[in-house]
Amino acid sequence: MALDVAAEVLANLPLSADFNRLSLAAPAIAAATAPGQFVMVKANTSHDPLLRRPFSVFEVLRSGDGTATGLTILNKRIGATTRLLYDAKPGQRIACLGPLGLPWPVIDAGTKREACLVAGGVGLAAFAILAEALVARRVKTTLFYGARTGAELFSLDFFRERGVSLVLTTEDGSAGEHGRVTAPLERHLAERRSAAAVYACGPEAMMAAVARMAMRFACVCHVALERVMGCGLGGCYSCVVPVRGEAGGFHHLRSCIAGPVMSGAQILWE
Amino acid sequence: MALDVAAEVLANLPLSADFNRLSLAAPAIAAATAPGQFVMVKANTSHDPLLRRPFSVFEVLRSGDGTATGLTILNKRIGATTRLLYDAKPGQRIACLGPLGLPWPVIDAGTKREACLVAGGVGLAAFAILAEALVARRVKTTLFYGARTGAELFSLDFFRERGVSLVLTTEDGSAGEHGRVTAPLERHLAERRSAAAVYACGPEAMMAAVARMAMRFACVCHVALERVMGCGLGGCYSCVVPVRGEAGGFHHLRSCIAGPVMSGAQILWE
Amino acid sequence: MDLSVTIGSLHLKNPVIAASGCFGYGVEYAGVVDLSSLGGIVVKGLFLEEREGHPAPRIVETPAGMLNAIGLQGIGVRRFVDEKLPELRARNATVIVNVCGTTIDEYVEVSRILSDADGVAAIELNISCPNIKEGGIQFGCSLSGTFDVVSSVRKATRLPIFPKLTPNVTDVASFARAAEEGGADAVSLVNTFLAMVIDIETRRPKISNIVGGLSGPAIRPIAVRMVYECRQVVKIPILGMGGIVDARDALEFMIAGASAVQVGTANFVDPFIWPKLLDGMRDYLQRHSLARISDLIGTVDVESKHKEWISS
Amino acid sequence: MDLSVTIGSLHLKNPVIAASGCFGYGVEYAGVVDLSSLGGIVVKGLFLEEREGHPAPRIVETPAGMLNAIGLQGIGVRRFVDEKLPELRARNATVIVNVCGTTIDEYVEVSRILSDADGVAAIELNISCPNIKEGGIQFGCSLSGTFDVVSSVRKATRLPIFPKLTPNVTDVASFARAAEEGGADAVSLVNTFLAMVIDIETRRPKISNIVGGLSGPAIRPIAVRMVYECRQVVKIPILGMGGIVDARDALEFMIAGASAVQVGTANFVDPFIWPKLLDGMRDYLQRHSLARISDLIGTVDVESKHKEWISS
Ligand SMILES: Cc1cc2nc3c(=O)[nH]c(=O)nc-3n(C[C@H](O)[C@H](O)[C@H](O)COP(=O)(O)OP(=O)(O)OC[C@H]3O[C@@H](n4cnc5c(N)ncnc54)[C@H](O)[C@@H]3O)c2cc1C
Ligand SMILES: Cc1cc2nc3c(=O)[nH]c(=O)nc-3n(C[C@H](O)[C@H](O)[C@H](O)COP(=O)(O)OP(=O)(O)OC[C@H]3O[C@@H](n4cnc5c(N)ncnc54)[C@H](O)[C@@H]3O)c2cc1C
Ligand SMILES: Cc1cc2nc3c(=O)[nH]c(=O)nc-3n(C[C@H](O)[C@H](O)[C@H](O)COP(=O)(O)O)c2cc1C
Ligand SMILES: Cc1cc2nc3c(=O)[nH]c(=O)nc-3n(C[C@H](O)[C@H](O)[C@H](O)COP(=O)(O)O)c2cc1C
Ligand code: FES
Ligand code: FES
Repeated sequence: MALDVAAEVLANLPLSADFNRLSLAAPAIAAATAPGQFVMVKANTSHDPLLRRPFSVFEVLRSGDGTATGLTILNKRIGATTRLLYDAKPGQRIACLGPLGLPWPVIDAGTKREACLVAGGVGLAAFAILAEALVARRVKTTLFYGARTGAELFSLDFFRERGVSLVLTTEDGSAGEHGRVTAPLERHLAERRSAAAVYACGPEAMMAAVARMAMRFACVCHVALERVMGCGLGGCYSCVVPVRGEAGGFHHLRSCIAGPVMSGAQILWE
Repeated sequence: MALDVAAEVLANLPLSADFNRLSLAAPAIAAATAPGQFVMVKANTSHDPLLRRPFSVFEVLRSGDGTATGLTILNKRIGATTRLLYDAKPGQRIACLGPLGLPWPVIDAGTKREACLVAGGVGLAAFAILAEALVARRVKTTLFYGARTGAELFSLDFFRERGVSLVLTTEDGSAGEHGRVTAPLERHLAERRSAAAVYACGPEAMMAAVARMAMRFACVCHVALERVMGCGLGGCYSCVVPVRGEAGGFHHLRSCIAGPVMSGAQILWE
Repeated sequence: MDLSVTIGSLHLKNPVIAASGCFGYGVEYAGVVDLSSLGGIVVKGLFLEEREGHPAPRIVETPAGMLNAIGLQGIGVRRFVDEKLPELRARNATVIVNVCGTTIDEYVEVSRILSDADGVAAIELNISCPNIKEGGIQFGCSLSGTFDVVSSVRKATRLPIFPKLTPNVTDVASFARAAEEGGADAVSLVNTFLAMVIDIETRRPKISNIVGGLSGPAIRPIAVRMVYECRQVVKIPILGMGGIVDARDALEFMIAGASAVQVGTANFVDPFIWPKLLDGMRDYLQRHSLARISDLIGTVDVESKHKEWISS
Repeated sequence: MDLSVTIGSLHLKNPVIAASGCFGYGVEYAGVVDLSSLGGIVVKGLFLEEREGHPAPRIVETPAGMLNAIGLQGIGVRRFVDEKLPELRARNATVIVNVCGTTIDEYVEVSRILSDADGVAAIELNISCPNIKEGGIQFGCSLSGTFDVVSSVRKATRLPIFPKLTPNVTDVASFARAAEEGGADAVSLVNTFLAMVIDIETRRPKISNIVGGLSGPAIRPIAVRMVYECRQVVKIPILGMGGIVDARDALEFMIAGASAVQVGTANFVDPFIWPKLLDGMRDYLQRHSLARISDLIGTVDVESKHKEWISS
């Protein structure tokens, strides 16, 4: 069940000129969050901007004894609300509704099974909690993470410390492999085939490419969609995604309640 | 000429649950401000609230050598923008356009001439700079100042230190004379008659009563009006006040440019 | 304190209703609000058949408002009756169904199916959706079309019918009158304002349907005026809406002439808004020593001279 | 970079014009902006005679907008010609006069007086003010009224005439066409939306005239849609307005089909907006490697398939 909390900003860590990591005191939401779920956030009290905005729960913050104390958001500044989140000051309150949406299905560590997480840019935000869950189940986990430039590869230590293998790419070649994250992923999947369960979050074109590639190699593939969302609760029908109908044709599913995590094979990519 | 400054909040002093004194770094505006002038302020960058709001320049802040460094606003919280001003944090920027409007005419210290400043509530804001100007000209000055309650009588020391005599009233009798400020004023004017130049700012009904009283005692009377103002520059015609026409009838004058200080006798009070 | 209101033969426990298209089929919100605590729920617009609606993007935010062109995606009236109505009934929701059609026959047929179903309290006739080409708004923009749809459905059902009017007309009150003459029990107003947002970088409209409907606080003052105008002209009750975000806004519509209000966009911003609206209304009644909210309806005072001046 | 645009026979150095009623008679703003730097200035609406307008309160703020009912307070056309025009001429302002009337004869007479004066670049015919009972909007809400006012004034003056249309109609494009047929050189749109705000504590309207006109960012998406609709129907240029607050908004109107834009409410918020608008336009042209702003007019692309998805 979704909760609405006027969450206090605990900390705001700038990561670059466009990215920051915001810590919010929303313990009840954090405690209930499963990997891949999101919150709907409103950073102002006036009517401009009006609607909430969706954000993945990046990390769950915990006290020494493991109790959830809050959550973080990995925020990329692109418009009105993301600017307010970038500029947020500790002590300020931010309305936070969640946890929302269907979580990632977390695979078990079967024989030779492994998880490939594929993150493009701020899509990384969908993976920290998933990685923890996979590692807790002792699933061999690799993060394929692409960004525009080396300075925009964040939280690498978080994943390294948890034993996740990292494969990095940048579009400008300033760190990791030069090019797109799909290149090393393809080499990897070609080798492991159906042993790999693929999880992708990032730009639409990347997710479409990953979903197609996964199909080609007969891998299970889930994607976490990022559509414009008006409500996050299934009320507005803004966030729809076309999926294959049973008898051909298509249906529009609401990605806020039938997602954001969906099967890559189910979606009618452009 | 009016200037627009993104003024930094230097300090925000809460005076009560509803009143505060906000110091803004707007040296150029402050330096140009004459007694009774105002600024148009916008405390947010979104479109809600949309318009600026008018505020008297309360004090001019000066450095040791007398250079203007900023100005203060005496703010009473009643709605959207006044709430933002009440909650403003040092370092924040507030758009401040001014100085605007016609100033108080400052009388000279002629034989037996004296100034009676009549403030109701937040109307006090129009008088600090006027008092300084009068005192600089050695005009005998009395401030008649009424509020709802003693805790809402502010900045008394400011006036005392400059040699202004204070006559205080409160509606609940918790300080000064019990009742309205017009009562001691009437006794005073009855005695001094035309020797007194009356300056009034406060609730409309108070200003109307003072203006009529001044007429009765043949005193010069100026009032500083507080009408809803959309622009402060004569562009919108929202701030009009009905004044006597020459051949009877009335005209609507824009109180932002033909005021806010106007002759009490000129106005067609309700 | 009595918050109940009467809309024709329909008695509502309070005047706060979820607006169509902004509350799914109601069941989506069962987890965040007790559906029986609302005066009513208007479910998403339904045609006879399923519809997939327009491609995304379907919404874009605007200053203090939003534009939508969902295109009336819906499961069709029969699936609604089979799949959603039982749960709504079980939850004791007062269900009003927003009925769509591309022809008068379709309006009639959908209404008939709903009349036969168990648990529908009233029908809201959507003759005002700006986002579909066929039907709907064609009727809503013509006085005779409005009359024809209403009077045809009138003959087919005993359920209260509330035509929902479009604000995209010169004289909305004449449409309220046409609806009244057609036999409507009340009118709902307003639906959204036809509007457009262009992305200047791509020079393309920001939503796939090119134009969409504007809702939210931005439109509230226009909607209040329309409720006020209709109140002067028709006798049937008005369900007022457009940009209501708090109890004060709801009361403003009632004072302007609405017997009940609907809340759409604000539910997206705050799905927990419903008890807050009711608390705010109770608080107002108390402060003003009023026993019944219905005593407020249409009481706007346009006669008293204005106390012109504000006070310090 | 060429910001100039052509409205019929009128050549403007740039497409940014101060909207009527939001810039006084222009002279009020001579201290904050170089009047000759604007594409044009539409002065406050003028009748033949002086008018005192409505009592205060005349405005009230609304979400991302404002309501006004000034009631066309003005000094009358003759005093304008005598007292204001010389200064505007001296300052090299491109002066467009917003002409009001309660009868067609009055429109004609005011226009004739302006034609004889020195320094008037064009006439904007205000047939759309929602705040006065007599005249004006009566013409603006009737196709034949619109045609009659325009064609009558057409016969009386050689000045370019721009009827200003009301958005409070079902089909604004038909009014643009009536204006075009009457001989208009361009149409201005939109004027304000009829609206109302009620103080729930006193239950009285917040402005003395009961209803007023809504302007500001709130209305922008509706206004853009109307400009787009009219662009499909008429050949004469459109002066677009409604809620423009920055260069992006101005460009949106031009892409929708406006040849020039007017800015009203935003000037109240920021009287120093004018150079910012022009700088923003230049910046856009540069980023998009466009030589002339006029190449943007009406270039909205409603054909390309939408790239549905947003990217991270
Ligand atoms: C399930 C989900 C999880 C997300 N997680 C993250 C995250 O962890 N970190 C992060 O930085 N971003 C995330 N996003 C994207 C984020 O929601 C948008 O960047 C944000 O809504 C933009 O808001 P804005 O006010 O700054 O931009 P605006 O000024 O509103 O618009 C700028 C652009 O953002 C797009 N946009 C506007 N509203 C939405 C919306 N409601 N949903 C998606 N896109 C929108 C618009 O199409 C426009 O092109 C997520 C989106 C979804 C759907
Ligand atoms: C020349 C002048 C000087 C003023 N000086 C001061 C001062 O020094 N300190 C101070 O606290 N107040 C002063 N005021 C009053 C102050 O402008 C209003 O309190 C303020 O505009 C309210 O804004 P808000 O957003 O908080 O209220 P809103 O939420 O906008 O409205 C609350 C109430 O305030 C009234 N109001 C709204 N806009 C205005 C407006 N533009 N002008 C006047 N009233 C309005 C409305 O009628 C409404 O009843 C002055 C007003 C004028 C005209
Ligand atoms: C996303 C969305 C979908 C809507 N769908 C419908 C609908 O199916 N049927 C209908 O009559 N109105 C529909 N409306 C209009 C609303 O019911 C309401 O009339 C309008 O939004 C104004 O109210 P508001 O400002 O409170 O949202 C929709 C509005 C929105 C925002
Ligand atoms: C206070 C005010 C006064 C106005 N007076 C006039 C007028 O005299 N004549 C006219 O044609 N339009 C008048 N308008 C309408 C504006 O010119 C413009 O059409 C409208 O405000 C929409 O533009 P905006 O949103 O940029 O303000 C007035 C608008 C406002 C806000
Ligand atoms: S975001 Fe509203 S239905 Fe999905
Ligand atoms: S405030 Fe705009 S004219 Fe006075």
